[in-house]
Amino acid sequence: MIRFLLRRLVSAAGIVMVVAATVFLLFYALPRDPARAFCGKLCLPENLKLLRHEMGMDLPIWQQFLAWAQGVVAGRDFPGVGRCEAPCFGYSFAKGEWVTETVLDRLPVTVSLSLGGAAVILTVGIGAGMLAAAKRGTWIDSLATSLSNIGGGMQIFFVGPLMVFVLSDTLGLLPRPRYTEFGDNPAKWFVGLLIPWIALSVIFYSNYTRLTRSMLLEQFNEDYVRTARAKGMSRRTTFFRFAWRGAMIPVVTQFGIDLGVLLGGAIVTELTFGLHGLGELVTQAFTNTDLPMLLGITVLSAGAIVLINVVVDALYAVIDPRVRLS
Amino acid sequence: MAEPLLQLTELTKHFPLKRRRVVVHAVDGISLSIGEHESLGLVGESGCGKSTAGRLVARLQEPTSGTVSYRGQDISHWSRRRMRPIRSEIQMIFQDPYASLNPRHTVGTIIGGPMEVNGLRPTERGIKELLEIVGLNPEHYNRFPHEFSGGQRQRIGVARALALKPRLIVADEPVSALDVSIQAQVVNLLQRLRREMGIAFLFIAHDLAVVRHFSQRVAVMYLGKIVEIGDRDSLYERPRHPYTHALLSAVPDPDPDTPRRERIRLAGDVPSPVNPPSGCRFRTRCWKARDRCALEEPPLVRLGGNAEGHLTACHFPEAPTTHGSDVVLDPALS
Amino acid sequence: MIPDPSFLTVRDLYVQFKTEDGVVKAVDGLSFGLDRGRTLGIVGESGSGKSVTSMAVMGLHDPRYSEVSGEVWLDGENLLTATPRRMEALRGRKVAMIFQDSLSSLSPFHTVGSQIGEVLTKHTGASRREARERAIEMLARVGIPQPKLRVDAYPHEFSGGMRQRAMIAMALVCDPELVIADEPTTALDVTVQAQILDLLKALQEETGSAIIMITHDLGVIADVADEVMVMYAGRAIERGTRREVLKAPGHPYTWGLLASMPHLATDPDSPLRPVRGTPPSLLTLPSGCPFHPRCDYADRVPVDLCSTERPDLHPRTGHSSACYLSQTVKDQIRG
Amino acid sequence: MATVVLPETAEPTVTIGLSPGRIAWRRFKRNRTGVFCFFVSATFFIIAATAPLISLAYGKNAHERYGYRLLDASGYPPPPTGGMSPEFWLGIEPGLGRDVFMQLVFGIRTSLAIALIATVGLMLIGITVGIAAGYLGGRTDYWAGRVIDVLLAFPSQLMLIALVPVVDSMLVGPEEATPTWLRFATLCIVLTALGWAGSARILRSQVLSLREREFVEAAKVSGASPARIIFREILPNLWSPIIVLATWQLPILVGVEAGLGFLGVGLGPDVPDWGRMFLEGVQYYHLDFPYLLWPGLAMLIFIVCFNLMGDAIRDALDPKTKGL
Repeated sequence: MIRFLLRRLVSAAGIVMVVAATVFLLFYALPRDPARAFCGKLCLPENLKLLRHEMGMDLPIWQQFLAWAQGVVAGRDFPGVGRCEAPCFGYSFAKGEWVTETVLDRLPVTVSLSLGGAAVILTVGIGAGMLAAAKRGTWIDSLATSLSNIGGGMQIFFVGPLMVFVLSDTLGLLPRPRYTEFGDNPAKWFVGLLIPWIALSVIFYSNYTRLTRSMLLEQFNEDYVRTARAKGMSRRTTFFRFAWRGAMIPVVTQFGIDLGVLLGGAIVTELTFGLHGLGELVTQAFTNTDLPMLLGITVLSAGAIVLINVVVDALYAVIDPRVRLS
Repeated sequence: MAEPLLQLTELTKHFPLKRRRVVVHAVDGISLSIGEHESLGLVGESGCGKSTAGRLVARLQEPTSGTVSYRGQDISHWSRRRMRPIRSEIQMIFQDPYASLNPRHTVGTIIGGPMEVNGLRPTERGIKELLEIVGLNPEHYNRFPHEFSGGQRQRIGVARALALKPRLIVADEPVSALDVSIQAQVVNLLQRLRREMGIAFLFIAHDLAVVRHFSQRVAVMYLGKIVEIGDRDSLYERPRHPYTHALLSAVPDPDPDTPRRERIRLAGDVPSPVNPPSGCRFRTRCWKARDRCALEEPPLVRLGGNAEGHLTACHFPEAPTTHGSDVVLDPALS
Repeated sequence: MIPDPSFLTVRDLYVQFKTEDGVVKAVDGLSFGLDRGRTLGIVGESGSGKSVTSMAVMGLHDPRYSEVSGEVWLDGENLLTATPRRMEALRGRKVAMIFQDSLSSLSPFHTVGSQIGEVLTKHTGASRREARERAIEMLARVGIPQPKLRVDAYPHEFSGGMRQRAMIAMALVCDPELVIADEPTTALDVTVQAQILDLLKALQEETGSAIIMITHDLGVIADVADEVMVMYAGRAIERGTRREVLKAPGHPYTWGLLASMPHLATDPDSPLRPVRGTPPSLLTLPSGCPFHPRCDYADRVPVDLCSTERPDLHPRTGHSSACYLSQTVKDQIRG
Repeated sequence: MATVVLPETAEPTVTIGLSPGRIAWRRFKRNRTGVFCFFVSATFFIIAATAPLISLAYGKNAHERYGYRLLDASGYPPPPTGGMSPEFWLGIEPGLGRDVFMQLVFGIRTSLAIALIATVGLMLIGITVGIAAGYLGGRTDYWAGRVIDVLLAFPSQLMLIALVPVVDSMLVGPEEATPTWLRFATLCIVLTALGWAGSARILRSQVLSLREREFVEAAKVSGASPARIIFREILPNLWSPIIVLATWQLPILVGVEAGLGFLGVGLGPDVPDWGRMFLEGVQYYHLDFPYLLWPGLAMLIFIVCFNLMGDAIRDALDPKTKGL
């Protein structure tokens, strides 16, 4: 297990580095020059040159990348700005802030949004799926299935405003989405994020309902579930002790994918609800041609996605003893 | 003696297992020959390497070492191009009548495929003739495999093998997936083809009774090795290897009155081919095993009292009869 | 209605499945009985309804997709009308089942020991510890070496033969009075098959339970069965003791099965004599005797009886075959 | 007498001579939800294809500012219907005063075109890579696998936004203005480039299992070339997963394309686009909810119906899933 995790972590780090390098290259393929943008409209050539040097842009690309990578691992000095300790993702000239600090500052918003959303998605999705499977063929099943079909057709930029319009503007049941630090006021934190969470779960839960339902029904046809029935196990026992575990494997896979999407793709969600998280930050970084910020967030998201994959693989082994981690 | 049609010499196939630095000894140095028009049965329990041997002969796999000679030429490492002139002469019938036919092709396309590949123009008439030969309705030419039962599908597989007029057919468990009554139909069909068309067979099976019906010579495999080979009557009536005895005694017999020949109940299963036992590979389940069996590998030789061509690999062979033994090694039964 | 005195009585059992192509009559009016300590062999080819029968006795058919009617009396109790709760109490305790494919029939997520032990916990309220002790004991009894280690292994770590032994241990842990073994040796090599059959016989001698042995292999029947029932297209076409059915079979289909099976005593150079044709589809059974399209002797029966009237087994026990051929004609044919 | 094998007498009862594909089609036709949804989805595509004709019949186009006189001082149409009238069926756009119905019709046209082209593109790459990796195995498989891993690790929304200007600049010089058709091409390319990995991975595993099937071995024994095996034996068996994957991908891409428009990297303000309607709708919805509602409902109906049709196709192709 430990060897497996180590090996997977090494390869995960490799993938993240490749992602970082790709973003780096892509950025230099961009038709925009960050130094010129930062320098302003009336930019003197010598100022531009100086700025380029300060930003480290006069070096060959691979050296710039190495310097960046070195910063992540060992920290790095920025002439005229100061020392940046590891893990250093660089200095945002556009914002005049340390990337690491800014990202850490915004991180709680995105994490609250994603993890809270994920919790709602899992509860609602798996719950509805199990209910539908247990009551197969009844109106409960039809309702859960139809709702999940409708959810599958929703987009966050439609559901979000719709819910705000209905739940806050028209009915006044919930306040408009707004982020409050959890430490400051947990209740406010919770209420403020409730609409985004529900909206996210409307988008994503349908996958889980369908998956849980169809996997459970498939499990009911498995020979070993039949054996359990032949041993005198009740329907309830077979459901929770036997069918459930087999059904969870694809659900875990799907959750791994979706959690990555939630964490790395909060852009649209945050824009929809006007939350100031990483998604908003990355769009700003993009318009400002702010490479360090962009890189920092990309690497963080890619890292999260890859780590989640490792965890998912390890979970397989916990769920199913046939999966060997070697 | 005339040159055999097929000659395997010290044929070996090892499969490396991924990640762990070990190999599966699927086939470990087998030598045998098949003459023209002859049917050789290859029997053994699952995992003994008999299917791999068949696939090596059909050139679906490259041997690790050793040679496959067909009509005196060593074809074991020939490329697809070089094989072309003789490709049509060695054909194969597969075990699973469901997996061995492409579900998206009609019967006509399936049977005509090999002809096309070998530059023969498949004609509707020719294919219909083949269908008739294998006992199918020629009007079913345009149907798809899913419209046929298991036995009928297996006949389509036979027709496909016949399409190229082969001289040797490797039949890999051709009847083991079929129902009893259908099984006999297909065995009879193959028997007729062998007689009428003079095709030689490498007949792979785990059912000793079927092999006895179909093959003139029989080889018994255990863990990648041939432990006994001989003419049918000699092998079935006067087996010498304890494993052959055990296999024969386990064959079910529907006649409740058959005098009990012998009763041998081996303990456990075949050991893993990843790490086969030293010396004689059967020693771990053998009731006659002694120290020597672990140290020395018994050679495959003709023992005193055996007919010509009847070879046995055993240090302590059994008496040449199938009567008398009553060995029980299974702890749960004693 | 008073059930027959025998321990298990199945009367007029029908099992039908609704499919998109129509209604499949998987079991079509089946009656048989079995006494304690005896073994009934049910033999038939795939699709003959033998497995469906065993599932019906166990009450394992999903009522949403199937319709089961008739009577299954076990020890004076009609299983088809028993409540689900009652059936749960009976399954595993009084009636147990051994399945064919041991790899898919054992849960891959639980250790062998816990799967054996939970039967005990469920039916006797034994503690975890007792259940484990008993599981080890059972594993030893079915001949699994090092049972104390193996009890914590998962099914995929066992070989096919060992898994089948573990399955037998699981079925027998509560000393059931009726054991249904559905093709328990089909996936196994002959040497292992012989081990398993011997083991089942030995265990039956110890416990005195009744066994229904379902198989397609007449050799297995000859080895273990006391009584035999031959099934074809969802019906019993012949019934009798092992000796009667195998030595003096009365139905052309049984003749065909025996003649198509090669064995070591027959002349290897004489061709096998298979039944011609293929089994009928259960969606559209032939009229009359379902076997008549494949039967070589239907023309020996007067006035097209075979293709119009369905022959039945003689309702009472004893050797009987569902065939219109008279005994004299049969003797003539069998020579 | 029964020494030779007699011809089969019992006929199989299945309808004769139908290929697996035609049987699946029959099964699909029996699924009423599936057929209904097929017609709904088809309607969307017909609307998309005939948008100029609809415009002609309706008498308005997507560019003209018809309704500015109907807007109030801050640019909103009269609530609560957003200016719906027999003249403007779905109301008028806040701010610019264009006709919403025409915006929607032409928006569907652009979005579906992009999604369709991208689906075809990513399926083509997915099929090629999947077959190459699965059939050739070895090194090809290893490197294809690594590329897929990396691609799936990219935060997709972010990469989509980042890639659009890069591809733009690769197609035209940095200082030139980007023409609409070019941005259209860019969107197709980007969606394809980032989307093929998933399909390739699934098809690869399909090819891996097909490769081991005995009918492929039978072809090998007859001496068939790898090309023949791929095209004659394997590819015909891949059509089912390919169709299933494509019907699964298309609605996702419609959503993603709309998301791009929503993020402002769409086709620009002059071209009607589903996604940009959302972008504007989200800005105005407090005062003009219908403007957000129409594209939202249209997309909801399209995606739900397309998905249900996809489910029906899946059931028709694989009857084992019946009743799930």
